[in-house]
Amino acid sequence: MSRLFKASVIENRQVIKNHFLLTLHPLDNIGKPRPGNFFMISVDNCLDPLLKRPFSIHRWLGRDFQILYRVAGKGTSILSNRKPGDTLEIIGPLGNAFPSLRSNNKIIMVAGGLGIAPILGLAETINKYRPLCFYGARTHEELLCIDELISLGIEPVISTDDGSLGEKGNIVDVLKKYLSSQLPPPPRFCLYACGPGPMLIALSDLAKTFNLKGYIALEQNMACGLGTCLGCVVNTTDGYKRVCREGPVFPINEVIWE
Amino acid sequence: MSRLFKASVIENRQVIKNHFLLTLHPLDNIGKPRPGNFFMISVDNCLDPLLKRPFSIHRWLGRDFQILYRVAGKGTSILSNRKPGDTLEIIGPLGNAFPSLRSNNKIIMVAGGLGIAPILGLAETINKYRPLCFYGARTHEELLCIDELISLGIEPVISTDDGSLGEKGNIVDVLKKYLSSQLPPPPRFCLYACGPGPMLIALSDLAKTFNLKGYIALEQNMACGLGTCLGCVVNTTDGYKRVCREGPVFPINEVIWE
Amino acid sequence: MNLTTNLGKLKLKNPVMTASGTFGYGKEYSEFIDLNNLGAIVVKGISLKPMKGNPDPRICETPCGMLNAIGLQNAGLKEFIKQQLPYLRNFNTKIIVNILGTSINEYIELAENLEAAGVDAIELNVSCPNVKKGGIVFGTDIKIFEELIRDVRRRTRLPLITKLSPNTADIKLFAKAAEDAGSDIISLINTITGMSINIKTRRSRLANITGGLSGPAIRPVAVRMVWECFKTVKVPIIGMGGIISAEDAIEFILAGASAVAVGTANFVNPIATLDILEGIKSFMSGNNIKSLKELTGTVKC
Amino acid sequence: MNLTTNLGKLKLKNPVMTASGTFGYGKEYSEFIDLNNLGAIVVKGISLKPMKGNPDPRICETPCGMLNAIGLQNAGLKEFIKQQLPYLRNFNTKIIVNILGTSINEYIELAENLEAAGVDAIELNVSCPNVKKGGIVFGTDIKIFEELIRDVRRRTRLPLITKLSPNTADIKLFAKAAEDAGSDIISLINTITGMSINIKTRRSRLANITGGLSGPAIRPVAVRMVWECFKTVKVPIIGMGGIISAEDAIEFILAGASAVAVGTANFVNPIATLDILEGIKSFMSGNNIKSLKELTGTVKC
Ligand SMILES: Cc1cc2nc3c(=O)[nH]c(=O)nc-3n(C[C@H](O)[C@H](O)[C@H](O)COP(=O)(O)OP(=O)(O)OC[C@H]3O[C@@H](n4cnc5c(N)ncnc54)[C@H](O)[C@@H]3O)c2cc1C
Ligand SMILES: Cc1cc2nc3c(=O)[nH]c(=O)nc-3n(C[C@H](O)[C@H](O)[C@H](O)COP(=O)(O)OP(=O)(O)OC[C@H]3O[C@@H](n4cnc5c(N)ncnc54)[C@H](O)[C@@H]3O)c2cc1C
Ligand SMILES: Cc1cc2nc3c(=O)[nH]c(=O)nc-3n(C[C@H](O)[C@H](O)[C@H](O)COP(=O)(O)O)c2cc1C
Ligand SMILES: Cc1cc2nc3c(=O)[nH]c(=O)nc-3n(C[C@H](O)[C@H](O)[C@H](O)COP(=O)(O)O)c2cc1C
Ligand code: FES
Ligand code: FES
Repeated sequence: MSRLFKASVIENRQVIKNHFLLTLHPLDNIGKPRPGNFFMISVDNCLDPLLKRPFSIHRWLGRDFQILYRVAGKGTSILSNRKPGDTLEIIGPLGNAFPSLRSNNKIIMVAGGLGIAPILGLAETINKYRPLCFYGARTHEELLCIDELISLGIEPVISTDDGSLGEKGNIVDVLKKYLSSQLPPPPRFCLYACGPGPMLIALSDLAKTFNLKGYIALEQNMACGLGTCLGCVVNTTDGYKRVCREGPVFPINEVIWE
Repeated sequence: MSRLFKASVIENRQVIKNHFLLTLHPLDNIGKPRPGNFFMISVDNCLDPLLKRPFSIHRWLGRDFQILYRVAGKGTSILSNRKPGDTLEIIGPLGNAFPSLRSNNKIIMVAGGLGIAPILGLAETINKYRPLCFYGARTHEELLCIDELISLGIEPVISTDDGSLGEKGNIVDVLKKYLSSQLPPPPRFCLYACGPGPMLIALSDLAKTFNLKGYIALEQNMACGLGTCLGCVVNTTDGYKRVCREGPVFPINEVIWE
Repeated sequence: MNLTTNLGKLKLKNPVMTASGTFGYGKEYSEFIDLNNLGAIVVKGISLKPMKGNPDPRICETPCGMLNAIGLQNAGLKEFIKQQLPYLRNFNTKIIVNILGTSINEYIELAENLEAAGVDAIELNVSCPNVKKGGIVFGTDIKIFEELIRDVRRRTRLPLITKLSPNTADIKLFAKAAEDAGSDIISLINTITGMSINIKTRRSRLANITGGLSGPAIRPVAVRMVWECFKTVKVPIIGMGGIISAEDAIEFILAGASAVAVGTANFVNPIATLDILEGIKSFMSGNNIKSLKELTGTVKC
Repeated sequence: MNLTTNLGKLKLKNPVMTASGTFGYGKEYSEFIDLNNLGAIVVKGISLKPMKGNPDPRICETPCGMLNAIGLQNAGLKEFIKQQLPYLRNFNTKIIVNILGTSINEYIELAENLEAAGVDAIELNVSCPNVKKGGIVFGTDIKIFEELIRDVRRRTRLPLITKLSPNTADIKLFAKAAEDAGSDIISLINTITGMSINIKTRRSRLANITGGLSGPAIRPVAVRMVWECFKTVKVPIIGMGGIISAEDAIEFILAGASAVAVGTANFVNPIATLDILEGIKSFMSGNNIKSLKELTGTVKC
């Protein structure tokens, strides 16, 4: 079992515009990834792009696993052209994971946009605890995995920026309304979140306001993914921490937003 | 009609180890290439490899055309992975061509190794003049296009370095023997040759010895293929000349070998 | 949208020009693009006498870049004025001539003759690393560098561009010296000296042993230098070094360039210049930018 | 085949080492490779006091390369000796410590303490371009540079490596100065200062604005500088800058390196060092080379 392995592409399916679901078959034995973990993937063998790219584990299928990704630039664009049978070099699983549930906690999962990628995998492991799920996207087409959530017994509360499905507006505001309706909110509520920076910042404020605990999965440019380059840090109350090593999941109140 | 065009890969077939026959379908109208002309081909869209790579026209199929190439390094290795349906950006046809036959000439085609690539295309246009063909390779497996030559009515004289087919030894020595047997060689003999450097040098000496005219297709590292970078020069009796512009075909007695 | 680009008294219809030595004298590219659409054509370096250049091989590819040691091959001033300039004059674009000499007097003679011949501007190549007798000494010794610019300045009214070498510890010093000596414009960067060895033959891949590195590989170095110079001098800057796309060009503009020159990209894609111009236009309209002046040097720091 | 590599009094079992800052303190890579097989491990730069480093983002990718502005984050000398060194001592490989200070005395104190702690050699980082208070002044002012080396030399018997910056007009001068001042070995190149701008946000991609360029993009520059230094000094050279494969490593050796360091490649491929070592071995056996000494600096010119 090695964290440096090759995997062959089983499927690389466009789910909506610019978004792809990649199913990989590791050619070696790999460790079972936990929700929040990520993989560093070589999208090509040439020197440009040079570095591997980080992607969260989306779903673990026993031996195969899935990545849900968006075409953001050069690397992901090349990745989207990979075909079944192609072989990719990968490092992982890497990083920490969403912490296991304490018995008395009620988890509120919050996903913004593609933040659903790790959140679905999380949902699969904790659905027995009947977590709540708040999930926002720009428009109803970009709401992915709704069926999967429902089949896990999780009925997500939904919002879209354009109001095309669920409430109109951003998901943190919807969550805020919910929490306000619960006043005083049970202190056993705990947020597990992933999404774009502005969402996470708003969520931090919310957590502060309602005095909630929570964990958020962060992103940062990465070179090694192993903790050696010190390139992927974020500022925390405890100094700079490496997203690839101490993260990507951080206690929400520890992250210092500039 | 433009010399900058895209073409889709029809077939990219390995003919022997490391050697591929690429059939391309231009997506725009292109000029009909003449034997000796070459194309600058982008093997990929990324920045590494950066420059297009030069390849001789092998066969012109009316609208589609073929390139016969060897995996020599990074670029050709990537090219060998291109699949039917892939689109390549190409410039060409470029460069000069083997000159048209003067009526009283008897052409001796000489090919060394992959030098057969342009020579076969040449054979297709001049076979009616019943040229002679001397063709050498390292071993019998690397003798390509023999059937094609024969079907053009040209029975090549063959040599291999290892003696596995035809005479053992290099093709220039074989040609020398032939010319010696013709002494004095008819001055209307004219060499049309392509092959590795050492072969062309030996052939130059031979041409001098027997006072033969001849034309050789040269290779040189290229950046633009258009005559602007001045990167592809070879030294001639008339100063530095651009292989991409004044060449790739040069009178054999004009080239100065260092 | 106003694409007009004023580099002091040199007025371009748009900010996209060609980099010297990568566009020949324009003719070869007229097959692919309408030269009228270029902001300016900067031609291959011209010397007083013809130069035959370096032996071959002269170029090789490196990761995301290439090395060249052309050795300033050119047909010389007279031939340029007789053969190339008349053709270039058919187009409604500025013609800038890159010049190089082995003495200050040669530069002056070149400038005077080119002014008489009616070119639009002169670019002093003081930074070519390939020819021992070429401009390199002017590019690395700051005193001679200043003297050269000052002397040429006195003898021509043409807009004077000084092209800076990146092979220096502090390019700001040269930018400042060029400005002080009367250069109207600075352009940067020229190539970075490099070397590549074929391990099979155990020889350099270039007959000249070393050559100049160009292409996307050097872009971060070039952008940094443009930004440093922008903070140092007031004269307008022509930015270049690894520009392949409109995004790259805009990077240089944000770093402080008023115009950009496209070099190695012309080899990769003969319509690169106009692709880049189109991309700049759509960036401007997409971001509601009326004039590139709004962008030059506005990287937030 | 003899892979032993003598860098003066520093004897390595083979010529492949890690480049400072790209291999942490070894631990993370022990999962992927047997550290016993490395010629040497050069650890991330150590300062007297802990340094917290630069704000994020600290890295970004560029064509065939990357920029970094880590800002020399490290836990400081004491922590290194207590926490990292004991682990590294479990392996049969040389431990070289890259050090940086804001004054000559700091460098001396670092060297003395590390000698007492039993490391195998010291690499003077005088060339990090990222921290204003860091070593940069030592790397660009040749007088202070010489003084630093001379003073550290007097206070330690450890093999002394001086790491040279490429951000200079003439690296030969620094190579010579390092040799004259008593450096046993020189290593080169450190990163080239660069910058990259995100045109959407109009900010530098690095919080520090500029950063150091590394990776294959800079290899031609590094090879050229190794070759220049090889012709200038007699002390052995550790070559680095963009080495990804054994072919690249051999290029540096032909240019004049006695050993090579692998940097950015470790990020791309965590087993890069040993892949390169294997590749060097098969090159040697394929070409009937008994010892790398036969190759160092033998590029035909
Ligand atoms: C721990 C972790 C998990 C991630 N999981 C996923 C996932 O499950 N699905 C997914 O689609 N994406 C995920 N990302 C983001 C993904 O890594 C980037 O989108 C990708 O690296 C962009 O590469 P590119 O070459 O296409 O873009 P580039 O051309 O490199 O850049 C395009 C844009 O993406 C930004 N970008 C580049 N690298 C990163 C990065 N590491 N993080 C954030 N933004 C970046 C750049 O700043 C730029 O704006 C994750 C990132 C991290 C750190
Ligand atoms: C006019 C012309 C016509 C050609 N026709 C053909 C053809 O029909 N079939 C074919 O297989 N090859 C042909 N070549 C050679 C072909 O261009 C090179 O093999 C190819 O560019 C190598 O690219 P690479 O990236 O695979 O190798 P690289 O990694 O760039 O180099 C690998 C090796 O090939 C050598 N090489 C690189 N470029 C050239 C070049 N332009 N010419 C010669 N050697 C080079 C390098 O020096 C090196 O030793 C032709 C070259 C020219 C100039
Ligand atoms: C083949 C070639 C020839 C060049 N010739 C010249 C020249 O004659 N004069 C000059 O000032 N710069 C010359 N340059 C440098 C370019 O003008 C430009 O400064 C450099 O290549 C960086 O830009 P790029 O990365 O876009 O190519 C040449 C560059 C190349 C690649
Ligand atoms: C992320 C990173 C951190 C680095 N940290 C240091 C350092 O602390 N000290 C040092 O001397 N060099 C440091 N370097 C420079 C490398 O040791 C090396 O000189 C340079 O990266 C060129 O080699 P490469 O292209 O193989 O990476 C660092 C490089 C990188 C990429
Ligand atoms: S990516 Fe290198 S330390 Fe995190
Ligand atoms: S390849 Fe540029 S001039 Fe021939």
